[in-house]
Amino acid sequence: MSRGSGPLASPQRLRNYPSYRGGEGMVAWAFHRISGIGVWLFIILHVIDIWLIGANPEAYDFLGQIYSSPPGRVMETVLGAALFYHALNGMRIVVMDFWPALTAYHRQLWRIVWIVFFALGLPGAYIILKPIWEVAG
Amino acid sequence: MSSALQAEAGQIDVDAIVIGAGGAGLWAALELAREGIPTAVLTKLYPTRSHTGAAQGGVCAALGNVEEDHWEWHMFDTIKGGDYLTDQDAAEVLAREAIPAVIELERMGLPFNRTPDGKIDQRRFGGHTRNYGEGPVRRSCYAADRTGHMILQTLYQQCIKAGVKFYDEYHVVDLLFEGGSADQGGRCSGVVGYKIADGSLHVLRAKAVLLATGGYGRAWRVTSNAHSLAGDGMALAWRHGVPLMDMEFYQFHPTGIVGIGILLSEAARGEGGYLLNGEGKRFMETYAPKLMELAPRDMISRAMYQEIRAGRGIDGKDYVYLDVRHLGRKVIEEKLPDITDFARVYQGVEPISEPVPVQPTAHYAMGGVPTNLETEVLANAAGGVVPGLFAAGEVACVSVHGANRLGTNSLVDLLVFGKRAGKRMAEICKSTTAPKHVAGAERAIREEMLALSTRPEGVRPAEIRRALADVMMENVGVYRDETLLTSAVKEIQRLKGEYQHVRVEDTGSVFNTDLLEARELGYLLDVSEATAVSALARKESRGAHSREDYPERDDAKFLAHTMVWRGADQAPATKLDYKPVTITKFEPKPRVY
Amino acid sequence: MDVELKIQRFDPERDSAPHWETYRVPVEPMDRVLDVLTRAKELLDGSITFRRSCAHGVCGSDALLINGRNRLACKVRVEQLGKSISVAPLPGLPVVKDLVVDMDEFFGKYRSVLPFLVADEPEGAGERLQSQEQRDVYDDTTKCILCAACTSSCPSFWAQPEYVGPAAIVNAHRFIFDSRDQGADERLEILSNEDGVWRCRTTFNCVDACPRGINITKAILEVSSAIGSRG
Amino acid sequence: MNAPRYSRGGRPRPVGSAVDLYVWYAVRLSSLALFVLALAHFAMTHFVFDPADQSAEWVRQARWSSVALRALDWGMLMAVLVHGFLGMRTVLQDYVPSRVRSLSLGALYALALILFVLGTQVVVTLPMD
Ligand SMILES: Cc1cc2nc3c(=O)[nH]c(=O)nc-3n(C[C@H](O)[C@H](O)[C@H](O)COP(=O)(O)OP(=O)(O)OC[C@H]3O[C@@H](n4cnc5c(N)ncnc54)[C@H](O)[C@@H]3O)c2cc1C
Ligand code: HEM
Ligand code: SF4
Ligand code: F3S
Ligand code: FES
Repeated sequence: MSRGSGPLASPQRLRNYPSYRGGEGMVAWAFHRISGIGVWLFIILHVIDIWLIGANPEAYDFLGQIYSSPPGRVMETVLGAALFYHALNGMRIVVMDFWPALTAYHRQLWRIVWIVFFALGLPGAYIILKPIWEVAG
Repeated sequence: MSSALQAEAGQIDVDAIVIGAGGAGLWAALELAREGIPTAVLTKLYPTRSHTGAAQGGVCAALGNVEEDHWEWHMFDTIKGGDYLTDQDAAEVLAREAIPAVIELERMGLPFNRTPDGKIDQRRFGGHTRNYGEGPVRRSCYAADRTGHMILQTLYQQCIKAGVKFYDEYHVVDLLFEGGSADQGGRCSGVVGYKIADGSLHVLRAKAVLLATGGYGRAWRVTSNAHSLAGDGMALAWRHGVPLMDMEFYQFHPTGIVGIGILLSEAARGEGGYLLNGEGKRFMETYAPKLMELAPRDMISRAMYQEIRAGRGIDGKDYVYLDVRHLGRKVIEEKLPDITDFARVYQGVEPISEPVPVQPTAHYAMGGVPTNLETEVLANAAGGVVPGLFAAGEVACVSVHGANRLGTNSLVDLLVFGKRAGKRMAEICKSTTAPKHVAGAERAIREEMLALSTRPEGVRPAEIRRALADVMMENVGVYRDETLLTSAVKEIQRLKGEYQHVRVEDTGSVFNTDLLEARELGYLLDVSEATAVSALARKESRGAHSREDYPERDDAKFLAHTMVWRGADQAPATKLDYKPVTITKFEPKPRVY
Repeated sequence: MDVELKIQRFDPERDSAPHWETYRVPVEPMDRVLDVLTRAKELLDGSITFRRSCAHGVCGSDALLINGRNRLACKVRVEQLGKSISVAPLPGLPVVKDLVVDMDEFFGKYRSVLPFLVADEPEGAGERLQSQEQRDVYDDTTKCILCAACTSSCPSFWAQPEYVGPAAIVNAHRFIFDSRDQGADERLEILSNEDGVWRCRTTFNCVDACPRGINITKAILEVSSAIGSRG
Repeated sequence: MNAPRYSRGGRPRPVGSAVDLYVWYAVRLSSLALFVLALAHFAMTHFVFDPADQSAEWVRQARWSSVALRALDWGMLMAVLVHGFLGMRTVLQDYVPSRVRSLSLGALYALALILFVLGTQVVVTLPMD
């Protein structure tokens, strides 16, 4: 309304977002988004590799070897971590979506996400990575 | 260089102009919209920033929702609270029309707290009594301690619904007159608005102009008032020959946060909070045995000063305690959430477990632009009106508050007289012709503003403002006397002289707050002068005006409203007159609680 | 004591882009950031520009980006921030000058959600009844002072300025859940939209920023489920 | 549609649409399914078995040895397509400028369709012993 003429013709929006010091909620969301996109990228790959079982089994087996190689295992661990965080935090979101009163405890819920993440995730990572040093050893 | 200031002023024609979008201005605008009158609302702040939003405690109306109550009781309390300087016909309007006004607010959607049977809940408030003074009555309708916020929001919402045209962040810098200034019988014909966003001037013409610009607490150092409250409307009218009335009556609220003046609402005492002195005693026992902490504000503020002077402040210092601990966490957090927050944030005090240090803070102007019951501005003590000019809210003096306003009555004032203003303006708009266009109507004010921003060197406005705040605080505070006031008048005159050399650092056009603050300082100097001069002339003690050299009320000489006119050019104000008080039902009596 | 006050300055009549300036300002322990800004303006540079009015957190004028977070300058004390204070205008809103942003767009969004009681039955006589429980349902969202701290802290708004934003939703909530109101359907329809409630990603920046302590995300999700149960 | 009864502050009246409501529910409901299916799947492939042992032959013989097992994996595929792609729709809505919005969404749905075809094809056509 008041814009339009004179010096205010082209107001600038400051895009200093990266320096915003968001709280737990913002970090939780950023991780959720990044992990979601990451897992989504993997799913594209994964559907294609499954398709190879029928179309080109040799290629599939070759890919399987890459997955189970040491770098592949590290990648799978990262994937698992992303999926696991995304899943746990996703449940946090869904729980709040359906019981909005729980938003008052979003920080506590987020802490629970991390407790479960490490409690189950660390042994999981150990199982996936173990063959690396067993093979090496 | 202020190029935008020099550009040709925009011209806008409407029927009615409302200056200010606080409670008074908004209700008037709403009423005008309902009548279909083309109206412009100019406000230097976004409407929701107006100071009405800061009001906490409540709005009184004798609804009788929780216990027996009658508007006559409310009327009596208002008159007695005002130390019999209240015009009784006005008090009657206030008390009667408060009831439909509050009901209408509820119907507009205001979220009042409720009684168990779903009606508007009411609580006690200072000076409001049952059966002509027998004891406190529950009359204040409230929404937690955010009543003013809710009123402001609700009225603004209704204005949006009604499609009211707002000019947000337009600072009105001048009033326009036709046929001479107000004291020469002229008619108010419009305003000059300064668009803050780009520094351009705009001439608005109208048949009716309402001043609803609020108070001027910023004249004092310790105040509950917003930075924006600089007496704009009063000063602008004064400069055009309108008198100011009862300016010596300025209310100090007893419970401000020590040092910074932020208000802790009377609601704290309405809910049962105590005031304690350094000896841990409820000292109000000695001053108002019946109402105790719910006595009127002027009495409590004086009592606090007495205690402090007698060395009974906390640790001998200049404050006392407000204690709400015994009310319990639930009451404190549910009924007083905001002021609890203020104590925590601004004092680092936890009211649930600690008493809160408080001291009186400059709060409310009983005086202002004189009006009749229809909100038409008065030109003289005989009751002649200034055609086209109206005033409502804190800027106006009807006078419903007399020498001391009761808690909550200001919000009632806004509602009742804001509404009346809208109605009356609509009538006037329908029956008069539009003012003529005059080329260059804004020339005088443009010169004035250019002078401010182009002076190569001069005094910083902040220095003058600080000196003014100090002299008002020390000399024109709760207690006054001849010596203090004489030197105050002199000092203000000196500061007005210095103001002639004030210089603004920011020379730009866009959002120049430096320039506007300098102008506001000019307004403050004017209204401070009116205050000090009126106070010096009133040789008695009445309500908020306490002269130590004249400690008694003097009805023989001073049962009258002071009117003061501005001196020509830079000359000091010397012209005063007295307007008789209207007495209908209640003969003046000594005021004891 | 002195603090180092960094202010993001921008004068549209002179500068092509914002820049930072640093001032050393004397402070008292109980000072608020607003006091420090005021002092800098009074003592050091009269052209420093910001909005303010009430000075105690009830008018919503002075929401700013202070040390990386949106808050009211009059509600944060210097001692909570330490010796170095940085102040910038609210992120994502068009800057007019220095710390002043253009609020027209923000208020336009507010107005777009019908923020007023819709109950157009003929003028009734007395007050409407409402139980305290019915009132409690929307109590939280009546507290909003339209300061814009929430909307301008929201990553969804940063990404997409068309987002109606948490403040507007809060004000819609205030009426949707008022037992006296009859305009809920229309408001829900206005908000059931890509740029309405569905753009909230439960980021909670709004809640952290809100000086009135409103649980904004709860309000948004309550509106979402109201849309859901309306079908 | 009714003419607006009140002023809307200059903001064009948004067209209320049910699409975003359904998307919102679809993302949430599919996420509940995925919470079980995807996590179980990951656990199976990494903790019960080891990636090294899961050749194409093994999948055909053990993993997809019954229609029920295949249906379960196909269901998971559906859930992941719904969830992942609607999730990416959200991401695009946030970050893609409105000029190329519909273009990018078109590409996204095309990709989803391709994955649907590929995934369905292998589940249905891989010979069963
Ligand atoms: C902290 C506090 C608590 C209070 N609590 C209570 C209470 O509980 N109960 C009670 O009854 N009263 C209370 N009061 C008093 C009451 O709130 C005020 O007296 C009242 O709100 C004044 O309203 P108003 O409409 O006259 O002006 P305001 O609400 O002050 O509005 C003034 C308007 O004028 C505009 N304006 C000013 N100058 C210009 C200009 N030059 N150009 C354009 N626009 C201009 C402003 O932008 C603003 O919109 C309280 C006051 C304070 C300070
Ligand atoms: C395992 C269980 C999973 C759960 C509980 C879950 C939960 C959720 C939820 C609730 C959202 C909505 C977030 C929002 O709108 O604020 C979401 C978004 C998303 N999910 Fe999942 N998800 C899961 C698995 C997956 C998988 C396997 C993928 C990959 C295909 C995926 C990709 C995404 C993407 C891309 C988004 C959008 C990200 C965003 O909006 O920030 N998710 N998830
Ligand atoms: S919801 Fe809170 S942060 Fe947002 S505008 Fe209202 S008061 Fe400000
Ligand atoms: S920050 Fe934004 S994403 Fe939602 S929770 Fe608040 S509106
Ligand atoms: S100045 Fe009013 S909120 Fe800060």
